[in-house]
Amino acid sequence: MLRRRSDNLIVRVTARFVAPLIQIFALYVLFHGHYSPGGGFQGGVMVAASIILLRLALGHRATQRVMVTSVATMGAALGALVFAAVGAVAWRYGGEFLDYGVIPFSDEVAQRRSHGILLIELGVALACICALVSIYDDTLTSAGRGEDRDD
Amino acid sequence: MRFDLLPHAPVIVPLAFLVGAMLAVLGTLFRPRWAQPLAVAVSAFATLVAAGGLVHVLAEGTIRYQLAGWRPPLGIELVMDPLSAFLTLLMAGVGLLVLIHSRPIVPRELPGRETAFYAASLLLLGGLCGLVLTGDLFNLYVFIEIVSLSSYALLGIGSKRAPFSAFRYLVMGTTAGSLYLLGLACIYMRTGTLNMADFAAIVPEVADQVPVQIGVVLLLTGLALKSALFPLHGWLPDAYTDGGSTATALIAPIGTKAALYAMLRVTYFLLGPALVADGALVADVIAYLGAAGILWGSFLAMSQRELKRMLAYSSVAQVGYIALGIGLASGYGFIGAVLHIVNHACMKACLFLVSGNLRQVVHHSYLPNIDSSVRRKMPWSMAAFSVAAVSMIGLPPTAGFFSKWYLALGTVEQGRWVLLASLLISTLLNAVYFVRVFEQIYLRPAREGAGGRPASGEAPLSMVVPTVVFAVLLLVLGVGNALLVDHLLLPMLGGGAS
Amino acid sequence: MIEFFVDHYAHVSLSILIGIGFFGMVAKRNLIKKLIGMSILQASIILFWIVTAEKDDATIPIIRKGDGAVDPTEYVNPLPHALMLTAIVVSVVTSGVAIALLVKVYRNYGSLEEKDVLGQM
Amino acid sequence: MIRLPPQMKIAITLLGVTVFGTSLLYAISAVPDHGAVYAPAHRDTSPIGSTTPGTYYLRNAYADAKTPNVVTVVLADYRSFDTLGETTVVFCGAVCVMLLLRAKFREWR
Repeated sequence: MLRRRSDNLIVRVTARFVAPLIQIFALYVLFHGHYSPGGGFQGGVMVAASIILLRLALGHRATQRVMVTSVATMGAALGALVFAAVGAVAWRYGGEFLDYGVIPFSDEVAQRRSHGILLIELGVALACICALVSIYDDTLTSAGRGEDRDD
Repeated sequence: MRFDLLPHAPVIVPLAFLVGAMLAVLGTLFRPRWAQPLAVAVSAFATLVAAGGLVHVLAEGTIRYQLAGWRPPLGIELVMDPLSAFLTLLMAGVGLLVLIHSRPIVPRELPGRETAFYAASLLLLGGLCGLVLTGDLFNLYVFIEIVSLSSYALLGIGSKRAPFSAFRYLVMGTTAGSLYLLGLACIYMRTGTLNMADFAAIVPEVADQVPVQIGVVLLLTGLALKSALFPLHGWLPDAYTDGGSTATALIAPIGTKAALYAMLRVTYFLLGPALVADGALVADVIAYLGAAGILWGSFLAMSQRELKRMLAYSSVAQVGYIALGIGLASGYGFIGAVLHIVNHACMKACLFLVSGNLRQVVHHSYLPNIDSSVRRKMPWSMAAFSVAAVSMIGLPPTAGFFSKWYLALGTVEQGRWVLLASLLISTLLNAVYFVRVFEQIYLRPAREGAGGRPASGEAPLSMVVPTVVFAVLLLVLGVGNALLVDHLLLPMLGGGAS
Repeated sequence: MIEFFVDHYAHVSLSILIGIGFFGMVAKRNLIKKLIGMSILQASIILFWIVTAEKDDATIPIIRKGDGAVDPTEYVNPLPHALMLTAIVVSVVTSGVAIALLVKVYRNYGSLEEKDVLGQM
Repeated sequence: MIRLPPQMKIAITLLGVTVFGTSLLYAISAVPDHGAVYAPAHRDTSPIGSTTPGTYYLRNAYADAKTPNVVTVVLADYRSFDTLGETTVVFCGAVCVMLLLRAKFREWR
């Protein structure tokens, strides 16, 4: 499947042109999630979509330098770990798990919560980007291979 | 700074498994050899914390852990009462023993995939612990999905047929999840809450409204489908037979039981037995489906020639026992159901581990080819098998007897002779299919050429020890079940149900 | 009767959508089509939740003026939206795992028709 | 297993789906206050007097977390444990697909 990559110049140039735009907009969606519809998942999915678009247009090998597959898998773990770590930091300051109100980002409790939300949204976005790219890579690159029978 | 671990036990146990899975991927992606020790270490830690949590709960009462510091109807709470603490310990402990047992199997069955396998196993265990502990109906759904996703993947590797069986399981499991969510939407529409305790308090006010009733039915249907209750059990035997040894040993004993535990919570603690008895139709349906599942599963198990497939069908029957206990909606039914969840986890884990030992040593688990040479080769495994089988039949010194005893008491108390008859008949059927195996292991002479080097073929120590531990646990649970009932189950009945 | 359909047009169309999803999952013989039926079912249930959040003449739950009292009747209920974000992610990931399983099925049997796969068993 | 002819199976499925959809609609038709601001899920308190979360969030989210987008606050603060579970689900999906399909881990080094 997809072994013969069509080498269409228009597709390649368009993908390379559009992908950064998608990523910029994704950053807006991610960081503006406090004030408008958006947040970690939505932004993360958009970044993942831009990377997958590049993979589709330019081929799997050529776009490994955008994100290596094994790094993507580990990034998914790291993103989820960031979330859990922010939650665990609250223990350090005597709060319940995930209670950002006790973490001294600032003096005001509500402001602390706002910063805590931003931090975990970043973790969520990282996990989302990396996990989706990892799923895509595994599905695509194994589909054409004949080896690796299980029995 | 001093950090007191035990008051945080409800969140630490599931979190340890989930973080363990993340660390496994981060740390051992290129060193698959380290995945198993890491997984065992994480489960050992979680088991210890769960045990500590149980002691803490018994000494100082239920822990209601308010996540993010928000009081319950607003935030999510985790509830560690004696029952859920004990079941968490059960999940973590069974997981620990099965993961120890998997050491020689996984590199042989899945070379090069150890990291992913152990990460998925840890996610499964974390999901199970969270599912048992959570006090929030939507959080329950999230954990159900974590458990289901990792089960699909774990069962999807194995024999050639495994991916197809796992896909059917996935379709069924997703339907179940969707039904659960739909039922929850109907309930949320009329109550506005997702917290279990809050909902239980609101229920008497809204119980006569049609959307709530239909929502509860949808909720229970989803959980029944997840737990393979009788007419909805079609996906189970194939999925369990085709999966790998360790994956099955991990999922069969505790995977479906978690959904049954959720069902138990919904019926006994959310609706309350009185309410179930008022709308007795729901309870009756669950009880009679359970009885039908007992008979159907036992009959089909009798006609199987492959050990794993026989155990898979007998799982359908065991789910039936627990559902029968839930459907009785009485004190005895509750005790019987919970005891059977515990006992069945130990018995099934023991039996599946023995089947894994057989595959490791004699490379098959095909019943007609088993004879006394196997017993001479693997005395410890076969002894454990015998104990577990006796417990499955339900003979007195072992744990299996007592759960059936309480279930039978419950049926007699309510004068439901049909249910009692199904219990007794299935005991006979169980006896038939296990005694057949006994006859082969102990009496059938070894075939020519098979008895070359007898006493040298027992499975490696890391496999035998967990198997034997489960067998011993069965005896301990059998002897000590009065303690369990007095200290864990009766307080639960007094507090939440009646 | 007509009034009921007009009042509950969202629920009526969602019930039909749920029915289509179930039908696709049970009756279709192609595994990919089963998967599509599954996705339709999940999407319709997510929409069903979103409909429970609805209030007449209310807008999205983003507070417009910062301080001072908020009038809850101006904004729709935020809880179902937050829950359904979780459900959406779950359904996406489920589809991903399902496709991975189907890739394996195709590799082992060379077909995605249930009939062919069952025939080879 | 009983093998039914395809038409029969489709007919049975259609019947089942119709019954299911009708019962769902029946449940919905018993909701008189759909979309009304006084529906139970949108009130301030439940029949027994406990706080109804949805309305509490609207009233207090900005004061609690200085964030106008209430859905973000619910997702990442009030019910953050759900979101942790959800992130774990995403991670779990990556692990599951890796377990199913990735043959050689060293290949992508």
